[in-house]
Amino acid sequence: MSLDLRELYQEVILDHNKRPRNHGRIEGAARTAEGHNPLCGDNVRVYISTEDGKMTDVRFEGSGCAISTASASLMTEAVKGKSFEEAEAIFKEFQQMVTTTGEAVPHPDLGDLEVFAGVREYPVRIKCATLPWHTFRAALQGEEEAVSTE
Amino acid sequence: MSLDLRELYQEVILDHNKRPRNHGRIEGAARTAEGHNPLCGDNVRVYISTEDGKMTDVRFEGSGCAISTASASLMTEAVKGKSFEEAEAIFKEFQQMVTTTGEAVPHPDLGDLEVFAGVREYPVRIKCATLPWHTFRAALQGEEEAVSTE
Amino acid sequence: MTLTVKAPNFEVLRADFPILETVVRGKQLAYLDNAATSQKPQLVIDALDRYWRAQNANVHRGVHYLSQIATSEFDAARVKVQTLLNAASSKEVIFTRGCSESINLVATCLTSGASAKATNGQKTTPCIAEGDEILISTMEHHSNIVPWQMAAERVGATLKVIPISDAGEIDLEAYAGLLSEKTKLVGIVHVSNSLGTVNPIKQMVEMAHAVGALVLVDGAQAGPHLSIDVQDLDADFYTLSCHKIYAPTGVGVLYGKRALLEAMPPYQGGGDMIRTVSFERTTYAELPAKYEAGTPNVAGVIGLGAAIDYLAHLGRWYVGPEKPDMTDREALVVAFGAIHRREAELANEASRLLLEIPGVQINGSAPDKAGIVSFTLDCAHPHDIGTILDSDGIAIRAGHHCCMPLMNRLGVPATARASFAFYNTMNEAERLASGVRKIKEMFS
Amino acid sequence: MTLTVKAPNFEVLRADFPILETVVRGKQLAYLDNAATSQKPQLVIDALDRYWRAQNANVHRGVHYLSQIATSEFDAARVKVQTLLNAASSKEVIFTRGCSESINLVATCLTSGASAKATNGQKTTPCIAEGDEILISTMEHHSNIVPWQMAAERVGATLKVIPISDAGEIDLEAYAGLLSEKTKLVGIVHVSNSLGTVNPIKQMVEMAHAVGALVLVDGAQAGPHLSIDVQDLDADFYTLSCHKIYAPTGVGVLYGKRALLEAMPPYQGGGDMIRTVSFERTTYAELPAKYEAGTPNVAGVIGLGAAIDYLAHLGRWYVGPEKPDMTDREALVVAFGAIHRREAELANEASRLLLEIPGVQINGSAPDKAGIVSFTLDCAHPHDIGTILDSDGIAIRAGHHCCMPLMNRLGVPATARASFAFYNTMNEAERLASGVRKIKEMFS
Ligand SMILES: Cc1ncc(COP(=O)(O)O)c(C=O)c1O
Ligand SMILES: Cc1ncc(COP(=O)(O)O)c(C=O)c1O
Ligand code: FES
Ligand code: FES
Repeated sequence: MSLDLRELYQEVILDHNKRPRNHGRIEGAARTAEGHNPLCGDNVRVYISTEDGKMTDVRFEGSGCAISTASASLMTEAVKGKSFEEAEAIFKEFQQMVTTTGEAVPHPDLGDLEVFAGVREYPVRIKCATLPWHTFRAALQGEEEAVSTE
Repeated sequence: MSLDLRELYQEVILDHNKRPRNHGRIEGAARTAEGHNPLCGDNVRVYISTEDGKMTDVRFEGSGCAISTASASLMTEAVKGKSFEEAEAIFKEFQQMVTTTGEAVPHPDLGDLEVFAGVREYPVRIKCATLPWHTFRAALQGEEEAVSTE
Repeated sequence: MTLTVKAPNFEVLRADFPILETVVRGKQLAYLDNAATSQKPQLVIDALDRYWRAQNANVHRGVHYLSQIATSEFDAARVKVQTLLNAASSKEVIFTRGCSESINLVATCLTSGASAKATNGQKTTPCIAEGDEILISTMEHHSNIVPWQMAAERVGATLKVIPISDAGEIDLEAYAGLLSEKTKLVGIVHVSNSLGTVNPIKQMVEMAHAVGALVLVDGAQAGPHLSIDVQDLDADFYTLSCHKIYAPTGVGVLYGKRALLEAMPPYQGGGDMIRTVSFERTTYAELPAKYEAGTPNVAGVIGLGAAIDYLAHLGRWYVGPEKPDMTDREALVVAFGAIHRREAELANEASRLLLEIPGVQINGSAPDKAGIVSFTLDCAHPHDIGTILDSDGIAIRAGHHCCMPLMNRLGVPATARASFAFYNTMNEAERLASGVRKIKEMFS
Repeated sequence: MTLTVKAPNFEVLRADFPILETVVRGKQLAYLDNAATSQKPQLVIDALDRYWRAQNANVHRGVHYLSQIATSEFDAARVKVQTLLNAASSKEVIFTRGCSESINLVATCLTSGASAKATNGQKTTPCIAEGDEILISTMEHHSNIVPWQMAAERVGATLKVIPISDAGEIDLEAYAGLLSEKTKLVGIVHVSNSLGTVNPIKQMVEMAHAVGALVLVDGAQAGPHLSIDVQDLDADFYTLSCHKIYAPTGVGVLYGKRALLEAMPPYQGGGDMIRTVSFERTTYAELPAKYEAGTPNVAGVIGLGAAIDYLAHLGRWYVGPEKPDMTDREALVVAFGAIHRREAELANEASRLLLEIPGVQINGSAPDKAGIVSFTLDCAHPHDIGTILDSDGIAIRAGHHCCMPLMNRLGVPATARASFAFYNTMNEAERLASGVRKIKEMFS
């Protein structure tokens, strides 16, 4: 297998794909939204519980590839306990990391999320990584309709 | 001007184009039909008077190129006084002459109509030469609708 | 036609397809995405190049040299398609933008009752109206579903669906039960792009005709792999996707029985499809021009002609010098016989090797299949399979293959699909399987 | 942008067009049929060749290498068209089969009220209904007449016709008089393919908008010759025939304002234009996919991208090394400014020389004309002129040019038409005139 590919499918990703964290629904969640990737037809639903402006619980459900599943799993871990603004800042940096071409730069603030740095070499898979995030933001903004990554 | 072209636009053709014979309508003609060349939009109408199974008068009207005008003019001369069967035989030979590719063979039976032999080198112009003939035959067969060369 | 010769080695034909030399991330390309689009032989590439350098002009009504060459090449291509399909007349061959447009044309013209008046004084116009039924199958491509949904909605007709078995075959009993005098049209795919199933078209047409229904056969996936005889099938409409038949993109074919095409109202309006235009009254041209509004894809159609030439060459090469006076039709029949066998060999071997891997499931197990192997792996999503195989130079497709209702029926969101052409090799089938085996290990 | 350089010699550009070397019946080809279709520069031919040899795959949703290359080249071409037209978004650029299909798409979607329900929950759908009026002009091409006739008939709307002056210009007073609140759509050609007239689109759009009508501009003949700015024109729809813009056959463009394209119902159904399909309910994709059912003409669109690159190169070449950092849009504006001037020069000279021949009449004498010279000769039919010029290697078109109502207005059954591109020469204009002079002698 090529080196590139090892960059994409890092152990952390394979692990979160196999055993996704925070997988499942939150009954009566404060906020929820569904996201859809038109390129493949996959869906993800994100649930958020809040208390005092902090997200006390974030979970997801849906069908997707390893990249989107691991991204959802790692996202829920990253944003749990954070405020909306903090989550937004993480999203911004994450998105920048996976969409910026050119020389790779380190993103230490992203913690485990940095494993998705390799996605930028796979343009058609970028939406896999960002789908959970777009859905998460839609839930925060209380959008009713399913969002799509386009 | 190329030799080929002189073959197409023979003096006889240019002459019949400039001064078409039997041009005009026959009021109360026994038979008439209109023909249409979809490639250029030109039209011709043929009128036939008959007596005792012979065509006593054949005339034409319409707008067309030099080839179709001369063909109509020479056709009316060729079929006047003939029976339907005789006209049909002339048509058959004429059509064969203008559509057969390969080595040219003489068509002495066609008389003046032989000047159209050059048309076979110009596939898009063959319909110009045959339009009057198709219209003539439609008139003989009493077809109501305008015929087209297609 | 029976063959007396030993089958020649198909691998020598690879040299005719320059793109097969491509190296992807250091590995030789194994192009197993032929159901999406086929690669083009040098003969087609050369025909296109020659066209742009020495023949390009608008066709029809042009009196000048280039226009005459372009027109005669264009018209010749129509006759070649007639031969390919064994149509009764080249006037029954309509060039469209693609298979999808061909189907839309029929769906629209059969439901545009209002415009029917405008046709050249036709008395009876075939028409689907309120209360009528349209039958399609569960395994249709979106291109043979959505146009009928839109048409049904337009006129208030009902769309009904022929179920399929677990093996991916049409349930003929259910089909018989669904057919009734209300059925005005059956839309059925000849070869499924997701399952590879070859449907029993001739029988299905017969059954439909018995209740007076018309049949449109979506031949997008049959065109590249089977020898088609529309007269024998007695199909009313047959559609082709030419970029899948080794020809350029941007060309489709609609075959329709002459009487039907003559009776139907026109589709798009514009240049070339008219006889006379005035603001008071417009009359339409005869077939095939009636359905070809505007400048056609001249180069694409000429490229299609070259692709058919290539297939006829292939037939002659396959037979060898024994039958020097084969007709083009005979050569094409031989070619597709050989292609179908070769592709089945490749696909069967790929299936066999894949099934040795625990967790692999193959979708579609009809006995007569075209060279399509659709599969899933328990631990990896089809797109992950696609990406990882790509890094080994193996090109497959992952997704719903424009067959969402079928995916629903199969109970999967998507599949991975390897689709073979005659220029593929056993080695490529092996590379596919060993790639999938590695993924299995990686994801378990 | 003002040019400070002396105009470079356009004749050197001939070397970019290999077909111009053609020898016809012993004479060098003089290709004066550019309004029918343009010739292709080497850059475009090479892009196509490269595509078939190294990039060919189906676009969208493919995870493999070739599919990614094809998709990114395809998407890049859409952005190039956006630049060509100065559209606000590349989502407003829809690829079709040709200009005729683009117009049919709009005419159909604006009159398919019934299907409007099917769109993604849109509230207001622009729609032409019974009693409404559609305005077109006397100088329209059949492709901008027949679709509206069919649409008007479908819904019971009325088609009205804007008259033209003897010089071949829109009668703006009559236009003002025809516009009313009943007018829902104005269909107007930007540059007449028979007369060469450049219509005052911006003003006409303003007048139409004042009564709430939409405007579709048929840009088939403007695309190759003028720099177009759809935002400045404020056109609601703008259509291109790409084979006339030095690009391959089988590609057209429909530009539409985003809000309109989003509100209109879909046109053809099939693969790629959907979001989800089920037998109960289908939802449609976002722009531009919504209007691009089925596999697009991938190679053709990529060739179009190369043609636009060529035009931008031409602009840079014209300016010379002085402005190294011109944007593509700026380069295109320069290119078309230069092309328009060059073609007008050629056409003016041809007109001048032709008018010296007794019996020649030129149709269309608007002051601002594109490089089109439509003429008749008193003693010879246009097709005879065409055939005889062809024997001298001069390619022109003869006929009604898909403008029968205009021919009626001019009182001629047909005309001979010489149409110039920037790669034509003064010598070719002279050869045209001396050929016509010989015909005059021969036929008198
Ligand atoms: C003014 C005008 N409109 C429309 C068209 C139709 O374009 P196409 O044949 O490419 O569909 C043409 C070209 O033939 C044209 O000149
Ligand atoms: C079975 C089937 N039908 C229809 C189509 C549509 O063909 P096209 O995309 O060429 O219009 C395809 C190909 O994608 C297909 O596989
Ligand atoms: S492939 Fe569907 S989300 Fe990744
Ligand atoms: S060109 Fe019209 S009949 Fe000859």
